[in-house]
Amino acid sequence: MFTEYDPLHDKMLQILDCSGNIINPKFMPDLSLAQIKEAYKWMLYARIADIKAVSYQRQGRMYTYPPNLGQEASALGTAMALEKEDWLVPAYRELAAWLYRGVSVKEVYLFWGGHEEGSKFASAKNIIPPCVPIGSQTLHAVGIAYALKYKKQNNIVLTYIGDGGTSEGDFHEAMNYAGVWHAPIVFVCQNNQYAISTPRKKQTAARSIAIKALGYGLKGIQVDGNDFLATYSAAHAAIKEVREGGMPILIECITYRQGAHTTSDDPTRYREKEEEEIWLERDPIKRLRAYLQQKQEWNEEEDKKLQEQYEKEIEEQFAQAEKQPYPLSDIFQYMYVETPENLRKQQIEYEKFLNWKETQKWQ
Amino acid sequence: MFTEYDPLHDKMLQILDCSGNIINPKFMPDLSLAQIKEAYKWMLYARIADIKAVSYQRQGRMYTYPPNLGQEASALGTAMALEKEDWLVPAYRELAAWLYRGVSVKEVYLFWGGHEEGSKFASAKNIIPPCVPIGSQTLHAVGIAYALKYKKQNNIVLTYIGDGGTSEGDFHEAMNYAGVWHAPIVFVCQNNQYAISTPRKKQTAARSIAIKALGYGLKGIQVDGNDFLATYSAAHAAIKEVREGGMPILIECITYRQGAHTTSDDPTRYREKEEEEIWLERDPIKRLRAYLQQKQEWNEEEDKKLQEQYEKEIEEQFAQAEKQPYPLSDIFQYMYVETPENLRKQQIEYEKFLNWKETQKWQ
Amino acid sequence: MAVMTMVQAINSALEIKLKEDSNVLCYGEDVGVEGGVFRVTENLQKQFGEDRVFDSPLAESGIVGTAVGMCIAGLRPVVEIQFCGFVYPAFNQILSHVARMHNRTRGRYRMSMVIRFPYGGGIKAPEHHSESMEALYAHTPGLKVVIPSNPYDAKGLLISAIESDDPVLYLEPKRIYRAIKQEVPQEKYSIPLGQAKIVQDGHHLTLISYGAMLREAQKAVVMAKKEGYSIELIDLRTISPIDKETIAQSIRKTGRVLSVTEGPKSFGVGAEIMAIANEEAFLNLEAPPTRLAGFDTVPPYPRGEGWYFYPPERIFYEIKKLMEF
Amino acid sequence: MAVMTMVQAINSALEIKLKEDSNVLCYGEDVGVEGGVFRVTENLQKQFGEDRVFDSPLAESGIVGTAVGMCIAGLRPVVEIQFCGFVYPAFNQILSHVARMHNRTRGRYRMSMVIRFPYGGGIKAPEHHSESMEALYAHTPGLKVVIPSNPYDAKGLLISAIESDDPVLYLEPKRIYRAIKQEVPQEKYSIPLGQAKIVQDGHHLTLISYGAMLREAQKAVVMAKKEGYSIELIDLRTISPIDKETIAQSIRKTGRVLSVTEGPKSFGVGAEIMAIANEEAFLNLEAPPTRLAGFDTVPPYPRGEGWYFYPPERIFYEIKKLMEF
Ligand SMILES: Cc1ncc(C[n+]2csc(CCOP(=O)(O)OP(=O)(O)O)c2C)c(N)n1
Ligand SMILES: Cc1ncc(C[n+]2csc(CCOP(=O)(O)OP(=O)(O)O)c2C)c(N)n1
Ligand SMILES: [Mg+2]
Ligand SMILES: [Mg+2]
Repeated sequence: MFTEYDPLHDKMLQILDCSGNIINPKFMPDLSLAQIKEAYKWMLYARIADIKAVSYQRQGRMYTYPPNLGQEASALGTAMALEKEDWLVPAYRELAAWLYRGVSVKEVYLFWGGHEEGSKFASAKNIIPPCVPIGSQTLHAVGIAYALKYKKQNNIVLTYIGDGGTSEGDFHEAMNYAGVWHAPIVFVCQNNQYAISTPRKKQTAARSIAIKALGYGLKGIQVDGNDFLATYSAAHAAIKEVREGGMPILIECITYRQGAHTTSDDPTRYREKEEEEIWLERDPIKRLRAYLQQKQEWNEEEDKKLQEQYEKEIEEQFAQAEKQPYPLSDIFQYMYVETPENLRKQQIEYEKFLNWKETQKWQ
Repeated sequence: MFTEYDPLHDKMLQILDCSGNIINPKFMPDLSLAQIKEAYKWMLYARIADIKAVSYQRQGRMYTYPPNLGQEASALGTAMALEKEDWLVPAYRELAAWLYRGVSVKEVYLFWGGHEEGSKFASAKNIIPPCVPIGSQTLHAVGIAYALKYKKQNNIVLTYIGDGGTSEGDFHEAMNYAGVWHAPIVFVCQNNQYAISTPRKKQTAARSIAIKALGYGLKGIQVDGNDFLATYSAAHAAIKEVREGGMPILIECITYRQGAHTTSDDPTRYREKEEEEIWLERDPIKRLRAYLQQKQEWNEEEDKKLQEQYEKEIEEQFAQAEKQPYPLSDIFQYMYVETPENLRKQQIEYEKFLNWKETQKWQ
Repeated sequence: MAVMTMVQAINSALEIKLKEDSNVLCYGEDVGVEGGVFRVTENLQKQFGEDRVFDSPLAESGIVGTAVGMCIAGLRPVVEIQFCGFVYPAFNQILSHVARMHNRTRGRYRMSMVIRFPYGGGIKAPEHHSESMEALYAHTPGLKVVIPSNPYDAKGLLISAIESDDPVLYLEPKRIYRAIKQEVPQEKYSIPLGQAKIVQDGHHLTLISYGAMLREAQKAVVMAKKEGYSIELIDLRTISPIDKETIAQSIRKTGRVLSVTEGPKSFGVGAEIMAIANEEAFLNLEAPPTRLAGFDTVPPYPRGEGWYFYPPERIFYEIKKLMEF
Repeated sequence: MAVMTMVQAINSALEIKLKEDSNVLCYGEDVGVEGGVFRVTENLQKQFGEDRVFDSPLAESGIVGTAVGMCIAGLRPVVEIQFCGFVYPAFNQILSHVARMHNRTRGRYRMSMVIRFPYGGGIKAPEHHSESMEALYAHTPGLKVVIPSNPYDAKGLLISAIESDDPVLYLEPKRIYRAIKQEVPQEKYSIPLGQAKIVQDGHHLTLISYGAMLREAQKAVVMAKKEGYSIELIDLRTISPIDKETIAQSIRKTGRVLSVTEGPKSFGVGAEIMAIANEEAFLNLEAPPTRLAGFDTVPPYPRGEGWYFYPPERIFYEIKKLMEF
């Protein structure tokens, strides 16, 4: 696969077309229909959680939120190819991947709902929190990969970055360290065409993101990020190769953020309606549903029922997230493993003030 | 040239062999014998200044100094291809280039002799000082290139970096900005095989430095950095192409630091004598001298005479550098264009102390 | 005159300087078509073209490092870093070059740039979007650090910053980007850097603040007045070089000083103000110079903000303690 | 016991921890075969192998960023940054992740790393090799900042730093890397972080210093003694969290405090010490708390060093002024 799709050939791996037909059976992944259906369900679950997040934000019940709409296959396909003990190192727009790895919707809502409890990701294993400073997470991923190799664990790390993120120095250093250390790691770039308002063309003059792998002695591949079968297939091959001792691999998923950058963003300022419509055609969920329907594995009614069930589940998770308390002590107690005296005193002083404030009459 | 020596072909441009024969006339630069002799003289001049710097340091009359020995062709050949109004942005090991561009040996000695007056580079035009934080100068170079383009000046920028420097995030950002901005710039990497003790192999898993250009939509080329004709030829072609509106180009000069990293370094700790000897064979000055001697353009006697002349000149420059005063006010007056009151007071306070100290009897 | 928010006032300063001086350029992430995520550069690209107002790739060291080069070549870049928490990738360029190039070259090259960024909390933004780390820059020799507290000053200070031949870090208190509207002249005017402003005279206590906290301090002044305390309120405006003279004179008069800042307490701006009080007005002190600052913690995620950004009552409480000392 | 320089003492601490705990790794530029440019990691690669002690590519953000990942995976990296002036490319990783990961994950991931680097001037090194910017790190919540002043402390503090589950920036005063030799036990011992040390009792004035300046302070103490002044000398050892209690107690006793530090004066460590004096011992003060620090300039190139790094006489001069206040 990595020879045929060498970035120098400027080819993109695609397996499923926009109507749900298999057009490239050679690279069809070894997944049962049941597994594909499972994948479809995860994507649907993530999408509903995503749409609900936006609507909660609109209601003023959550804070700034970055929609994932349209990127479900790119996130899920890559993450599904991992084994349980492998590690996942997120950027921040891979909701489907996190959920698949065991993060709860409650935690996701806590995170974007402004609570650190939501970046603990306590319910999932071998994952680290979303990373706000763009690109910096890729180095953490390489460090984890080094540790796995050092401890002779046969596991790998998968890390995500956006197209914009590839411009940061940290991405370069991470790719380079990964190469020199021959670290067991797969980089996934979700190239969703924009970094906020900045189009991919203004981000780099390279003909692709995938070709950047060559500068570090790594392999690269471009895949259709809206095609679950392609993202899974490429990730599966990459992970296998890396696990068996191959050099790190960079997967560029060509995808599109159908929504705004975040709930504070207005994409009409910087992109055309026509472009958005083209990408709606390529919607990953629609495509996989079409495939399943063709295979008689799925129908509208099941879909509707499942959606309703998911909505209910997610609403419950939101209710829990909304209830999460945030005591004053939360601010202090995790700054250090051993809280220094100075910090403890600052809390006490503040509590003293709060008590005093209680006793006052303010008009 | 850039097609034939596309980094994907893993070929290195070489014109002059180690015995002074032209082995690749196709890319022989359009230089008269007089010009080549001129180049030889500059290299010789730089070498003598370099050797003297080391010896002054050994005498305790200069501070830490990074020898250039063996890298003269790589520095000079690239710089000679510039036009007067073009800009040169140094790393710190391109002595021959600086001198050629008009920096005086006195300034060089002031710089490494621990005096800021030596990083003013006052006697040269369109050059900036050596840059100690590795890699960071490449961004300055791109900024200057943008400015030249913005002002519609038909000039270009040439900047240097070491093999080690290519690992820094700033190098990546500079290459990427250069590509996106389509800036008139040529990057020269002096790959001298080591970053202090760290060999090129541990610096990056890429098969060459030149291939890194591909990650940014740039062109790259590998040249024999100990072959003046090759470095000049490649730089000349690159500068011409860039000046005419081509994308930026990365030139990797394969060379070798014959001396220590700096006068504080001991290379026997990390490299083999045999390796050093191989590279002595490839010495750039020896090679160019052999070429000129074959052409009957140079002889031992002339060489000796010139060396003596240069030695004298350089000694005089050193004497001047050694005499340069460093008043207390030097520390304060350049921190800001307009020195703030606070800083002025700190100087006055210190002077007060010095006066007091004068009046005391210390045993 | 026109009524402007701080965003509009900053935009107006940029527009004036872009119009007046072709060496002025504005760039940074999303400053072009988008007009910046806070719309501070709105319409500027349309007006001045893509070569003068443009998006950079997503790389902050790149933004500042290229600006160093532009200054060397004689331009006056005004670059934007999208948020306070994203300056750090550019820290090496700022500290090693922006702050030092002029000294290193003995005056040959001037770092006539402005690095603008929204700072501070209180808008329920995600992690890394709410910090006030101005002390880091203030401690770095070679930089000037400016923080306006209202639209009028924002415009006048930014014009001075752009015209300064020294590099200026211009921190914009995003919490009051749109919270205050003020009469601001449409034409050009400037406010000198390095000069604090006495917002209100008083004789019992000197209250020193800047940026978004100034408004909170103002509220506390009102509370204090009701108790009969006459507070002298100083808006620092330039954090570095700090206006020792104005601070010292006021403390010599009042004998009491309280600073009100947002960033972490230890090794912060408040300590510097206490140091000045000791150095310049020790014999006049009637109570310990005091600092009110953020906790020595990271600003919490939005749900914890209510704890972190102290209310004017907290300032009043400290004033009272000092007055009763 | 053996007689050791600070370089040897640090090397000994590293060796002990590498031997004792297979989770400890050392890496950074040239720390492997070369043993570091100051030979601090000499022989460690030979002893512990290339997967535990190794060269990194030349990229500081990479060094620290990968260490973050290693901590997450349960290792305890001790990384070296080659010089104080080259930490800044890693500033984003340090401030945004090293200092915050534990808080962000509510304790799930511990940043049990040490970032070591030689700092300070006085060895006639080139630009960017001589700075003392510890205040930057001290102002960053979530970090611990440690600076030893002698071989014995260097070893004991480094062992504690490596064993600390919190991230520690361990700054090595390169000026005294080899200038002091001391009896140092070959076996393991540790000195708790966060505790200043009273080097010498006294009752007239509290003199506070650390790192290489401590030696200069000691000389000044001797000068002062000749004039009849009894100076209490405190070695801070941990800059952050700063040992308020020891400082405060001493000032309450002496009524006078002078800090002696190397980095830029404004917004520096000296100001914090003055702040503590005001907060904790105001009523005991008999003279203004005072700071002696570097100028608010870049450390000059070697030929200017003589002006920048003030001599013990300067300390004595300030002591005298305070005693005569
Ligand atoms: C270091 C840093 N700089 C700037 C930002 C502000 N910012 C947040 S998201 C974003 C764009 C990211 O684009 P991309 O990497 O393509 O990811 P996408 O949002 O498209 O998923 C920017 C500039 C940041 N978070 N971190
Ligand atoms: C940012 C930074 N990190 C580390 C150093 C210390 N240092 C000085 S030179 C050097 C090696 C540079 O190697 P290379 O780029 O190959 O250039 P060369 O010395 O071989 O010319 C290092 C690590 C530095 N100057 N700047
Ligand atoms: Mg994107
Ligand atoms: Mg090298």
